[in-house]
Amino acid sequence: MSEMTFVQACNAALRQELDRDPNVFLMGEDIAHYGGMFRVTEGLLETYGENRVIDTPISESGFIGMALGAALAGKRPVAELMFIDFSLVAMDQIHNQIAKTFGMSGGTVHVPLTIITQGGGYKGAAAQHSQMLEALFLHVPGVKVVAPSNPADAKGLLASAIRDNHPVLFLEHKQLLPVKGEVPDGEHLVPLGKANVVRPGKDLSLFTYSFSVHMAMEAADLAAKEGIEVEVIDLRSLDPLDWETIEKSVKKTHRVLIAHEAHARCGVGVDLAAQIQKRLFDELDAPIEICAALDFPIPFAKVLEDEVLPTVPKILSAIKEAVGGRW
Amino acid sequence: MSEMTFVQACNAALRQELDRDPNVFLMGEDIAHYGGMFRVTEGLLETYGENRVIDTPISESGFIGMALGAALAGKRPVAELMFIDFSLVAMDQIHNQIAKTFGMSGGTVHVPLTIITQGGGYKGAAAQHSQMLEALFLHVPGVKVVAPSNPADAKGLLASAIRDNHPVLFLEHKQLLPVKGEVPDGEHLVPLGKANVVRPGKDLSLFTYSFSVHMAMEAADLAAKEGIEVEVIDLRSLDPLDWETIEKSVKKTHRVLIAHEAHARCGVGVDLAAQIQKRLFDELDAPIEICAALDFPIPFAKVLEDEVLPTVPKILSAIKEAVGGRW
Amino acid sequence: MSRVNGENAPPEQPIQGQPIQGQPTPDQPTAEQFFRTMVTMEIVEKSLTRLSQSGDLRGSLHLAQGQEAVPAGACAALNKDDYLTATYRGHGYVLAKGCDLEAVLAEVLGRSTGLCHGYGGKMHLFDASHGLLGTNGIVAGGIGTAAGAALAAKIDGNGRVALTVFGDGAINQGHAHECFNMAALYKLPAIFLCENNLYAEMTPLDRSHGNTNLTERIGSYGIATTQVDGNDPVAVFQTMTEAVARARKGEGPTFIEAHTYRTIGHYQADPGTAYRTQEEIDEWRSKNPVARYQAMLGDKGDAIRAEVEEHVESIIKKVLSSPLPTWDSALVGGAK
Amino acid sequence: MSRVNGENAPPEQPIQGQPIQGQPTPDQPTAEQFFRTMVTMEIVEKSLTRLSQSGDLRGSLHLAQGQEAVPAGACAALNKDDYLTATYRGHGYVLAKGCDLEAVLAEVLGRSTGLCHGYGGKMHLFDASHGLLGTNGIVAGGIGTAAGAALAAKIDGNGRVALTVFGDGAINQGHAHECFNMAALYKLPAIFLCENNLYAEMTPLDRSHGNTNLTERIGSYGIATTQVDGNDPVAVFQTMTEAVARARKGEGPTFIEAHTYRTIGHYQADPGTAYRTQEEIDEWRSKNPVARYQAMLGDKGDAIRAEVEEHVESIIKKVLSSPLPTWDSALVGGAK
Ligand SMILES: Cc1ncc(C[n+]2csc(CCOP(=O)(O)OP(=O)(O)O)c2C)c(N)n1
Ligand SMILES: Cc1ncc(C[n+]2csc(CCOP(=O)(O)OP(=O)(O)O)c2C)c(N)n1
Ligand SMILES: [Mg+2]
Ligand SMILES: [Mg+2]
Repeated sequence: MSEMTFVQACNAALRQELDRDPNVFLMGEDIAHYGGMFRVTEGLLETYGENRVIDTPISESGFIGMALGAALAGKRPVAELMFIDFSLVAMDQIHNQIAKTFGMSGGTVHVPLTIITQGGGYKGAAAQHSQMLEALFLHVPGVKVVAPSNPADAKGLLASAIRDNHPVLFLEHKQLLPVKGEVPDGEHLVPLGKANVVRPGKDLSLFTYSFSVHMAMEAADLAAKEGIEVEVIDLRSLDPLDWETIEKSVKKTHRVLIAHEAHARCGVGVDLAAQIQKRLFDELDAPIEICAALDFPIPFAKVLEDEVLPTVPKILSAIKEAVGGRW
Repeated sequence: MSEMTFVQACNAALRQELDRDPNVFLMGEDIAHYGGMFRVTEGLLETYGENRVIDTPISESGFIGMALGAALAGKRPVAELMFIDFSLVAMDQIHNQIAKTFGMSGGTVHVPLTIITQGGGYKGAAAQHSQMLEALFLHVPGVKVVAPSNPADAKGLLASAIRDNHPVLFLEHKQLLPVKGEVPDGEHLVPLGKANVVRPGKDLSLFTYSFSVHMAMEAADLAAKEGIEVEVIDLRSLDPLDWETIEKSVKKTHRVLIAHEAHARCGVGVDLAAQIQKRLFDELDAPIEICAALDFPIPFAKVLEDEVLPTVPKILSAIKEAVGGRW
Repeated sequence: MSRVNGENAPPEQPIQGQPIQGQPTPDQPTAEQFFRTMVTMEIVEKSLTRLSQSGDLRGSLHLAQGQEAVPAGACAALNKDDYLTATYRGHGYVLAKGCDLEAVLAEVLGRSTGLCHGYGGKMHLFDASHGLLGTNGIVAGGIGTAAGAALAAKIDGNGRVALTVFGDGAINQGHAHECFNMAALYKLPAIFLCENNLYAEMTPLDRSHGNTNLTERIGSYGIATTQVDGNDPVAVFQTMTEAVARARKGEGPTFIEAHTYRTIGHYQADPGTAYRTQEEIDEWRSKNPVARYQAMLGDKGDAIRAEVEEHVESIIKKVLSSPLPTWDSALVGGAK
Repeated sequence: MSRVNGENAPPEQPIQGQPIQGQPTPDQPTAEQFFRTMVTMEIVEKSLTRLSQSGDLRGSLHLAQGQEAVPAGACAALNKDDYLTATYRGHGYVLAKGCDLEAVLAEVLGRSTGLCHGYGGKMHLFDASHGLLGTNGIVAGGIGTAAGAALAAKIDGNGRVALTVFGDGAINQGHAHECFNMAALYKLPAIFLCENNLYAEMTPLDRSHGNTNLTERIGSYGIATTQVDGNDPVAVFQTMTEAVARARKGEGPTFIEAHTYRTIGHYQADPGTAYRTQEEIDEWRSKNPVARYQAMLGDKGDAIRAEVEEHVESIIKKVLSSPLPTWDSALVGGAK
């Protein structure tokens, strides 16, 4: 175990996989000579050279498309999108090409490709640099999605993403990048599709992921002071989902809250809620609550951003709403 | 009233609005000289001239972006995307620019812009020409979405969309284009945000929209033969939603099925289901069912396409599932 | 030897990269080769039209009649393990690249024996064993894929090249430009082959391009460019051969503008006459490369056509009696 | 008269379109005008840097120090009702276009009195009353908006023009190319102003462009092109004036490449030295247009700077004590 930041953990995963498989290579804006806008690729050019760590022009549609071609030609490209907001200029390549190739080819062609990106708010980055767009990637099938909340999971999930034979979106959060944690030394893998019970509790299952895990934990601590024992589950992987863990928790608590930072409509919260009520209808003692961003572009000023995005107090209210009344 | 096809009804709405407001103009691929790939704009160039009916290059990101600029400069552009699948090459302009301008400007700038497009499957158009992507437009806030199921609604909703001061996505379905129906002559408007109870029933509320309305009606007829009275509600408008009509129906039937053609995860079905269980938890006698496309790219061959997309038999099964058991 | 896989060309044997003595008037064997490739495309397309009319074939059908010389000439300059991406109109490329005719037709007709087991369909043909990384339903959508395959080839230093073909209209998709620039920047072994058939759907060049000189536009990226008579397979082959050599030597990408014309409509439901004059169509019909080669070859040409017709017909019969696809739920979620 | 709205320039009065006798060595009033505009930008940016460091200003801050001559010269050639879109680095344009300094600073500092009531922030400034159709966080993201405003102007025949400014890096976004082509095709009254400051973030031109001659690349669209010393406001003004005249006469778009340099980093956290030599930075510092004009103007220059400093300082004080925004739930769902 070593203590390192989320960024350093990602860097360690990239080194681990670059060392392991000569077909792994990286591409993205300012990732090589500069070492990455968020330092995720720091020092990698020096170790692995220009053929494996490639600076690209500001051409997301182009280089994401090229990552697909390289994957089909036998490589394992890892492409960095500096902000997930910029995935929108590459959406045809992601949704129509990368996500569909395996299915369209009738399973004859695999696309081992990883997109690393970061999203999220609370930094005054405003409407075009604060989004969490994972739901878009879930709606159009064909790209797996992981969104770790801590350095150890970041290392383990990024490595698993790179080894997967299908496209994976690896979603960092800008608030998590400097967060430190203990990370296993040497080879470390966290399988895709495994959630993590980060706080056991009996009164409510709170499903969350990415930076929201930290807010959820804070809110759970506050709730505990009022006698509410919240079970906080870090989903880590949004596609595939860990239904075993989800069901086990709901069967224990009979109440559900989903907290995430993305917008509410057609988001991960409603997705999970609808599936849970279908699978576990009789287990539910109260409506499933969702604490998500308001459906409004994320504003710049802090007071306004806090109106739109989830906050600890909002999650706490949602906890109380979810455990109050009915059973 | 006159009988006309869905396409002719759209054409009538465009004429109505082009006549009414000199700021309305159209742009898109092959819409002027050729009259539109699906004939929606047939004859409009001849009547309104090259300044108001504009052929564009195959540059969706460019011309959708230009529609935004024209809207900000006082026009009311109507831009046609030949297939909704192609919205993905213009997604930055739609999600990051068009959808956000009103919100980012603090409500100081309006974007009166309509995107006309068509989607949907069942025609062997395969993975890149069969999608229903309305959920993507719902998840990123700022664009209203309507998806009519018949010619009269098409005329009325398209006209309302053009008159709205916010961006609206007007979603046709390729199976509906040739469908005929009675359409009011003269000015005809259907307000955004009003659902339509197209078949009253007491046993189950079946919410649906676009072409799926027709499959739902067929399934409801079959269910009626087995004594199940399904209330079919054509949502027509997905953003805004008509909560009054939705709640009224659920309070009557206590059982809910949502049927749509788009993929399930983070789709309109889960969105509605999650909101309904939250608002009307105590009214529900059984889990909310969703009949949607499997989360897999839409295959080409009919037998495979029918595995992935909803069909009348699948909707009928879902009806039975929704009314069977528990209360 | 046939340039299209069939009974005369066992699939095991790469049919690309054979030396062809290209010249304005090709020698007999060369002419026969190209004719065989081109007439196969023509016959396949005519059969597909018939199958579309009879309802045996689903969905839209984008044919390339009149343009056969481009794929015939272009793919002849490639090896089996070189990469290719093409468009909805790319059936000819797929065949000329050596993909199995039966597997291609089975995919187009939605059979389990198809290249993609009926999942992909006409617009989405994949065949990794022949370097075919996809035909595409999105205009310009496969250009990045080819550029990426070229990048992989460059990284691995394996001498492969990637060909991507697209139309004049695709030049107006931003994605194409991002790829042109990166190909030039990285000196990729990529060949950008633009079939300029004067129309994008129903819109002529001068109503969609500020500058209709496409070669000039793409040349501005610092890419080698060349124009060629797209109705002359030998000329296309020669041009491609130079581009391939340049790519293999590490000298970077080439943009080739092939001037050609589809003598039929944009797709099966378009007669192609509403937006083009009959004179124009007739003029280009007179330049039809398949007919020209058949005439050049005389009796031999007629014999080849008859032979290919019979061959294609027999394959189609076989395909129509082969099983429908089966749903494989293990594919969902990428479980495989 | 000030080219930047402030106490000397009542917001009611359009400050663009004033005849300026441009010449290599400008006359005294012209020099004073440009200096005032440029020094305002410099002082505003330095204040913002300070406010960023103190924590009063949230988020990333993309400054344009060294590049002041481009917006100063460019916007002087526009009328108030001409359109403008710019980038995250576009504060200078917004000011030079005549937007109210207090409202701009209030937006940047997230106050209810801001142009967008604190909703937009630094990167998203809108001011319809000055034709400002948005600064943008997406590279090349505002080019279509400007082209569309130009289309509207052309349809309405109102003689307005649209200016859009972007960097050298934006040339690699496909969206830009789609717009260049359509502007040429429709002969739009659009002006594409590229600030070539040699770097896109930390990546130099020759590591991201196959052909670093950007003017050549865009000229291939059939757009009038011109290059200009972006550190000379008079030269920029003259070039822009010609482009504006061309646009108003219906002769179509112009691409202007302004050569300039940001003497600071890409954003507040970047010292700008890791990827550029000190010599290069120093050389360009010596060409700083603000310093050059101040020296040219002697005492008068010092006086103007002092005056502007005081003015900006007073506005910032006022802004910092103005109310925080209030959440307006009626905006949700576009209810308004
Ligand atoms: C992004 C996108 N926009 C629009 C279309 C619809 N479409 C299909 S083919 C075509 C014309 C393409 O013209 P061109 O590139 O010249 O190729 P050609 O069909 O002439 O071979 C269009 C507009 C599409 N498939 N993809
Ligand atoms: C689509 C997109 N990709 C990447 C970024 C991140 N980014 C912000 S500024 C910038 C560099 C832009 O360079 P240039 O166009 O030369 O303008 P400059 O910043 O030099 O003024 C990049 C890559 C972005 N904002 N948008
Ligand atoms: Mg064409
Ligand atoms: Mg730059």
